[in-house]
Amino acid sequence: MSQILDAVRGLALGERWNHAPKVVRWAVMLLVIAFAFYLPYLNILPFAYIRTDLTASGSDWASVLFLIVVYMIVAVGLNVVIGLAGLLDLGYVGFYALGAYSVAIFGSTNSPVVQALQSRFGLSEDWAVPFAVCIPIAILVSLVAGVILGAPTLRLRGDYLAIVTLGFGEIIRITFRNLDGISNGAAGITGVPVPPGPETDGRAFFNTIDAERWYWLALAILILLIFLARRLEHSRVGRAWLAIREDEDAAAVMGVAGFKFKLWAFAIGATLGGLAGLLFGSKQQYVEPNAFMVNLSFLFVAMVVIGGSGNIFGALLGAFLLTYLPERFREFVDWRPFAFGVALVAVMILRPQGLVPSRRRAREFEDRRHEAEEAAADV
Amino acid sequence: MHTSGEVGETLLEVDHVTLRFGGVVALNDVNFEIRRGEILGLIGPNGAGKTTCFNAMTGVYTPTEGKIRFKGKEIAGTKPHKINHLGIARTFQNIRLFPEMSALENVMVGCDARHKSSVVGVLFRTYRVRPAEDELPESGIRRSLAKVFGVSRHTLEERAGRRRSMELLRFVGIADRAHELARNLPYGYQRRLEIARALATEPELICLDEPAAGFNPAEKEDLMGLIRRIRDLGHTVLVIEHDMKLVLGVTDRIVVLEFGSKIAEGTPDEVARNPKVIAAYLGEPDDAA
Amino acid sequence: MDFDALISGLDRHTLDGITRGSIYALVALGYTMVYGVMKLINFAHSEVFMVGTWTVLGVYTAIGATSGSGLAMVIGATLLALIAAMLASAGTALAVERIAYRPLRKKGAPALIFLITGIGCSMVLVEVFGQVLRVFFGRPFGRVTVNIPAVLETKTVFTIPGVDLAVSNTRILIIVGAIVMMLALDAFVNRSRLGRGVRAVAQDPDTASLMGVNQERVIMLVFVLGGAMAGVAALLYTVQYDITKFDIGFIIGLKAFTAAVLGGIGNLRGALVGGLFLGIVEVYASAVWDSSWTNVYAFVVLVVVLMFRPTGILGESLGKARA
Amino acid sequence: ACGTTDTGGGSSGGGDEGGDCNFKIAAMGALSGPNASIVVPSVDGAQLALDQWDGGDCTVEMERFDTEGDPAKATPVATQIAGDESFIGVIGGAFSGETRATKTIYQDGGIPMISQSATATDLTQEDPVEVFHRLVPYDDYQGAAIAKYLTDEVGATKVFVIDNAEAYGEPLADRVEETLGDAMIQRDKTEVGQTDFAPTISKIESAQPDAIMYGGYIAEAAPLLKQIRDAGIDVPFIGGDGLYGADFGNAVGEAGEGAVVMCPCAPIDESSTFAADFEEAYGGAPGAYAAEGYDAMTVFLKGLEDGARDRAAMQEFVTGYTGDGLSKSIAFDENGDVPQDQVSYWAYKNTGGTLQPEVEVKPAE
Amino acid sequence: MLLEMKDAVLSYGKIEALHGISVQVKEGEVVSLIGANGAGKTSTMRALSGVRGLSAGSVVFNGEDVTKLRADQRLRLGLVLCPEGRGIFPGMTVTENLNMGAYTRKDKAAIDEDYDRVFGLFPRLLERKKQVAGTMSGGEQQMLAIGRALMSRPKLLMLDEPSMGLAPMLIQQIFDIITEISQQGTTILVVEQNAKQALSRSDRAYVLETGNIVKTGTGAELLDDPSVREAYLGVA
Ligand SMILES: Nc1ncnc2c1ncn2[C@@H]1O[C@H](COP(=O)(O)OP(=O)(O)OP(=O)(O)O)[C@@H](O)[C@H]1O
Ligand SMILES: Nc1ncnc2c1ncn2[C@@H]1O[C@H](COP(=O)(O)OP(=O)(O)OP(=O)(O)O)[C@@H](O)[C@H]1O
Ligand SMILES: CC(C)C[C@H](N)C(=O)O
Ligand SMILES: [Mg+2]
Ligand SMILES: [Mg+2]
Repeated sequence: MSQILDAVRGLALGERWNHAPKVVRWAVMLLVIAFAFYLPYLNILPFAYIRTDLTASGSDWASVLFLIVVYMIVAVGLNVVIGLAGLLDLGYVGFYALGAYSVAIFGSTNSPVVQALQSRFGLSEDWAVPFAVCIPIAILVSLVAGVILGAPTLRLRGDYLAIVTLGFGEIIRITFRNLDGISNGAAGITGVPVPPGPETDGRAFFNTIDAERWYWLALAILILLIFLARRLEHSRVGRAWLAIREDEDAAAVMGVAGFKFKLWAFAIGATLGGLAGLLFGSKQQYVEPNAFMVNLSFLFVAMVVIGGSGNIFGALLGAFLLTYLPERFREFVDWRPFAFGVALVAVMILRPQGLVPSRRRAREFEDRRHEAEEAAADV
Repeated sequence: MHTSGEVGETLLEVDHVTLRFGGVVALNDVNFEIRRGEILGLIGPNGAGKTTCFNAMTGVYTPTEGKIRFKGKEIAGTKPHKINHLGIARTFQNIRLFPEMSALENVMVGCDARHKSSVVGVLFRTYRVRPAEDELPESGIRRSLAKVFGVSRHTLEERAGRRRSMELLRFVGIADRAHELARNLPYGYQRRLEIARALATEPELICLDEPAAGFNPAEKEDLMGLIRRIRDLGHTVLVIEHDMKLVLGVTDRIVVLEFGSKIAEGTPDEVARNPKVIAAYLGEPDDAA
Repeated sequence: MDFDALISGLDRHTLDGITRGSIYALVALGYTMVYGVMKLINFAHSEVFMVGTWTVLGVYTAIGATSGSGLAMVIGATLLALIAAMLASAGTALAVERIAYRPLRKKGAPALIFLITGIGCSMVLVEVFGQVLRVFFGRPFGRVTVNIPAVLETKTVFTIPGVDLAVSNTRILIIVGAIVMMLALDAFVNRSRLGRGVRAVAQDPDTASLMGVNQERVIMLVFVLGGAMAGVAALLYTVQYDITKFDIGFIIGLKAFTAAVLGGIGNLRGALVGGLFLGIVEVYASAVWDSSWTNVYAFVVLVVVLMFRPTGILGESLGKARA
Repeated sequence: ACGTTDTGGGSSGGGDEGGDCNFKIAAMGALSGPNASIVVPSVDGAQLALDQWDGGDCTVEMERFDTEGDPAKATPVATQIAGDESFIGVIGGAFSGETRATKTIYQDGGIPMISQSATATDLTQEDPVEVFHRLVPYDDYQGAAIAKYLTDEVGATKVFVIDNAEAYGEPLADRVEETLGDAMIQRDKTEVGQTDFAPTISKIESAQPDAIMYGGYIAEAAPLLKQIRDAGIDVPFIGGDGLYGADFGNAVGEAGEGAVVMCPCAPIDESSTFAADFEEAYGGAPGAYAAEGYDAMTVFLKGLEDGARDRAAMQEFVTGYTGDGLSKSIAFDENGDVPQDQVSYWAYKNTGGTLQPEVEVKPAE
Repeated sequence: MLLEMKDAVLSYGKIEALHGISVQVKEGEVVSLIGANGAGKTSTMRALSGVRGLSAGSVVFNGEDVTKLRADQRLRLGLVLCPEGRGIFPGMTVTENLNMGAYTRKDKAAIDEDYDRVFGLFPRLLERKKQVAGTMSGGEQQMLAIGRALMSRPKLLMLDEPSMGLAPMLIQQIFDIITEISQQGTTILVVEQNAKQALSRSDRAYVLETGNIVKTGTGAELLDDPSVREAYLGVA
């Protein structure tokens, strides 16, 4: 693994990329994006072997691609929180759940809240909050949750945040599970609305069968988000996060409003998490509390870290691998979690900087590694 | 410098400040002022309360009693970053840079303190400004676009910050290692980088906590020059230092603390001759090497 | 909501809470020690505990101890199980350190990476008992709850007069055992020379080595001690609940870590206070409402406490933040 | 050197009109993960039915799809199955949650499903889809049966009802509560993964019930029951089909002696060779819902025999099917449920670590 | 020869800080190391104490090759460093910090004697016995660090800028202490910016420039050396 990656690095792709003319960069980028949109139809051997539906008992390729992109959105959001601002958030699944549940609770005719509204205001049985309105609701709910969680806890020192956020994730899940009158409890909510679109042969445009349409939708959103996230990273805001990560007190004395920027990181992360949850719940057309267990938070963190925290493309790669591989190797059924654990340990030990670390992190790491190695040279 | 007042007027006033940590009285009814445009020295034996005084002035600690006024405005209890925005910057006795950022980035963080781009502004580049002629892009199309739609404030600030940061690095004399990580710089460079970073926030008052610690006499000589140039730029300077040659050589006035109390104040000459100061701090005169 | 039930059974609930909290506290020690020294949340610690419970089962099976064995057998089997569990847990902790953390330390990896290898190790250990061993040895391994013989049968030893509260032998063992172990550990860390070394490494590893402290040894010691405490917890746990399961560590680990933070992470006495406090709060709240909100009670209490005391009830101690 | 692969997705598959008979049947459920042991036997049962079938000119394969019981993982699987025309039927989902999440996908794909074990009431009673059928009664009935057992067989008048707050246990306990009416004295909730039930135990102690009912799974039932017995509470303990399986006896040990598990599954008919065949094929006694799995497969196979050659035909066949199965005589009502009178509820008593049929219970109504 | 470092090369990542330097200290000597910022003085001390490994070269202490030994192992041999920037344990009290200095020692009575000696040298520490070290002023911490190093009863005491951050009177005192412990039989290697003081009290000295030793001689020789005077004594 590491040899291959080193070999790839030997090609100095990053260097070449940076020195390539702008036209070339744009062209390559457009090609990559075009290829990403083409992926669901990828059917040329040997590349087709990456498809997940090729083996018996495999799962639908486009659906898997969709899930990958949803998790990529999660990774982009969590990367802002962990990678850039350096806040360890172990409860990210909470925002994801809030996004999914918001659209379910307000948009599904089966939701207790919608039903209560129907009877309260004498609305028809088919009435529910339109999907287009659910989007801002979901975004607002997760953003507000981010602020509510962040405001009291961001003043805590680093690792305390980890456990408090972890608790937040659990509280969200348990609350949705137990509050039957709002979230329909453990049974969950069916009939989550989908984005409107022209009907084709009796089916909604975004239906359960044509998963590639969902994938394209999510992919388009992802690309937009990456663009925005990169703007943040290379700005005053990104620098402030970095400074806070390094030495919060010194940053404050240099005029960086630590709390404000941390809260922003949290709110932005929460919003992206909610957005991803919204897409997930809508495609699934069903949400239930068990889909939002703590383990998912760990998985999210692993995505960001394995890819190389601080680097959007690392986070994307991490999200891809950790979602894709278990799906691709379904035939190993019960051995997958074991293999997953072994892989986490092995990859991190071989490449502690992550698979594609940000240039900054790679540099930091190189220095520290030399130091550590020299310090240990005598043992 | 956002506002500049009259040279010689009172800039900062430490008004009968007392600060206790449990039983330790770190500052005991300390009272002095800093005048605009001067270089004020703060000296005293170890543990006299000099750094604590800085901490109280920059919002790290809140005085137990007494007031601190900056440009006539009470600042005790204000958050550190707000105090920085008001115009006070500092360096640390134990260097505290952002070790994993390059020297240039460290200074840019300082510059950002005066920038206004908001998170939303950065994301959507909503705030447009009409750039000056020399800030327009070179190439044709972009130039005309910029003329019509303006340029986002973020872009302009980013460019200006970078330019100014490089200037500051040059000013303190470490521009040659601008792109190196702060943690890898030699001690002397780190000290100077801290000064550059503090200057970047455009402070009216800059406080230096033992800037010459670990410098040899030749380097101290350089530093004296730097401190004078900082003042000449229009900043007011407060400096804590144990090196008497430097203190006596560069300051206009000196305040002396001992056991948390002010024991003397005056011009370098006066202070150096003050028997109390000699007894408490300087020891026999020829020691100030 | 049933506050009457809480009030009327307060004595009983308190005893229940202390019992639950004692286990949390013992496991919390492992988190707190490792955190104190390495600033690292050892995610695999919950599985260190889990391995201990399986070891108890193994010992009982090997020597054929069952419920209803004679007194000599009960004492012998329990002691043997205790020692074996301490060794196994300590060994597991040490193995985790060697495999997942030491290589990273040598490479100077950032803290987050340790978190991920810890999670990875935890998954591997869970799967070893849930899958790997099952494939090779069949039952009792696998993803099912396993019965552990109640070698030490629960019997009421005395009844507290007045409140009429029956106290059983197992509870006495748990509470006394936990407190004794904690005190011993606390004395060791605060009084002994090696303990001082532990605290020195916690605060400044480089300088500690300049004082003659062998950093690697200290780190190993910390894992071994934390592991052994988890082993003790494992025995006490099986004595009380008579079961184990491949993923039994997860919830206890989560709570123990919460307890460690609640008490003040890095602080040994904090682990005791945090554990007992958490156990009691959970039981009280479950008595008033019900257990389906247990985690919510735990985390709400955590947040509330941290709002007023940002470094936990007793504050940090092993590796106090630089002033 | 570039070929293309045929990954299904539309036109392919063996469903040519009246022509060759090449089909696949999907079985979807938690084949890995902690709950696999209550799903795998039923899928094995289905496989056994297929193995024993003489298909004539038909070749049928069963493909197993692992969902880990997780709705999120089940959707890509369902989309895959629905999109691949060579699948003509689905056995599953095994759990209610994944079934809820996927049944609209199958509905859109027009592919009939027969679930061997998903018992949630809403699957057929609240928003039924045409393609869904199941061989088990829904929880309302099971709850009623448990309540009836408690009142009629145990003679309990003060029942303490506990559930695990999850999608399976909670509604079941709700229904028990409803049917018991005044015969229930107190209700409590626990949580999945919990092992210390002290608060619940003290509630039981002060309530002094004459029977305890638990809606949930084995993992929590075992420690709960042990702690109940440790506390010296000797009243009868009864659970639903979530406890049905050999693992219950193993996990609870001696404390489980005499505990009762209710299941909408009749003991395997002594006269059939199923138990022996199953044992021979899979090296163990038929576990949870093995007979139902067998029956589900049998229905599909009968459909092929009958000449159903595409999903629509198969759907039509299944909906109209009547016939005797291993577990019960099978027919589906308009919602896809087996008629109530066909279902038999049995109380199994845990004796010496195994579940022995005790008595059949007919719920009221 | 008590300590001998030969052709030592030390690097931080790609930066080579020492390009093969050799330093010798004889039993009973006071040797000082002077040089500009970033010359490699601290790096030399780190290499000698074992906090950092060498990429080439060797260190021999008291006849034993210690190149491959860790810092804690070297300390047990009597090679003790009082690090630059003090490195006190911020969460421990003054007493506990001093205790750490005696970490490897078992001679209880002698340890108590050394307490008294340290408190005698720095009465401020006695006053603040119970204060948590992290809250002390910079100079107080420096006193503590030196006191703690003395608690190890070193054969060779290495001091990295002991006068940094100290008030003039204390600087004087520190140098007096150095002279005193040297007379009591401890060998001393000291890095100092305060070159005049250091040189006048040293038997021998080395001048470091960008990772190389450019000059060596007795303290008095170097004090008179015009280039040294200009560069390090600030006397033109
Ligand atoms: N947080 C604190 N808690 C307790 N005592 C403190 C704290 N901070 C400072 N002190 C004490 O207050 C006194 C003044 O400390 P301060 O750091 O201001 O001294 P200083 O004048 O800067 O000395 P130096 O020249 O040695 O740096 C010292 O005795 C110190 O121990
Ligand atoms: N941790 C480190 N990582 C990378 N480079 C370092 C590190 N420490 C020191 N250096 C580099 O090694 C060189 C020598 O540094 P060293 O600290 O030994 O100098 P010094 O003589 O002690 O200086 P000073 O008088 O400032 O203490 C410098 O160029 C410095 O940048
Ligand atoms: C296998 C069974 C326990 C499944 C359960 N009846 C459910 O509906 O989820
Ligand atoms: Mg100071
Ligand atoms: Mg140095």
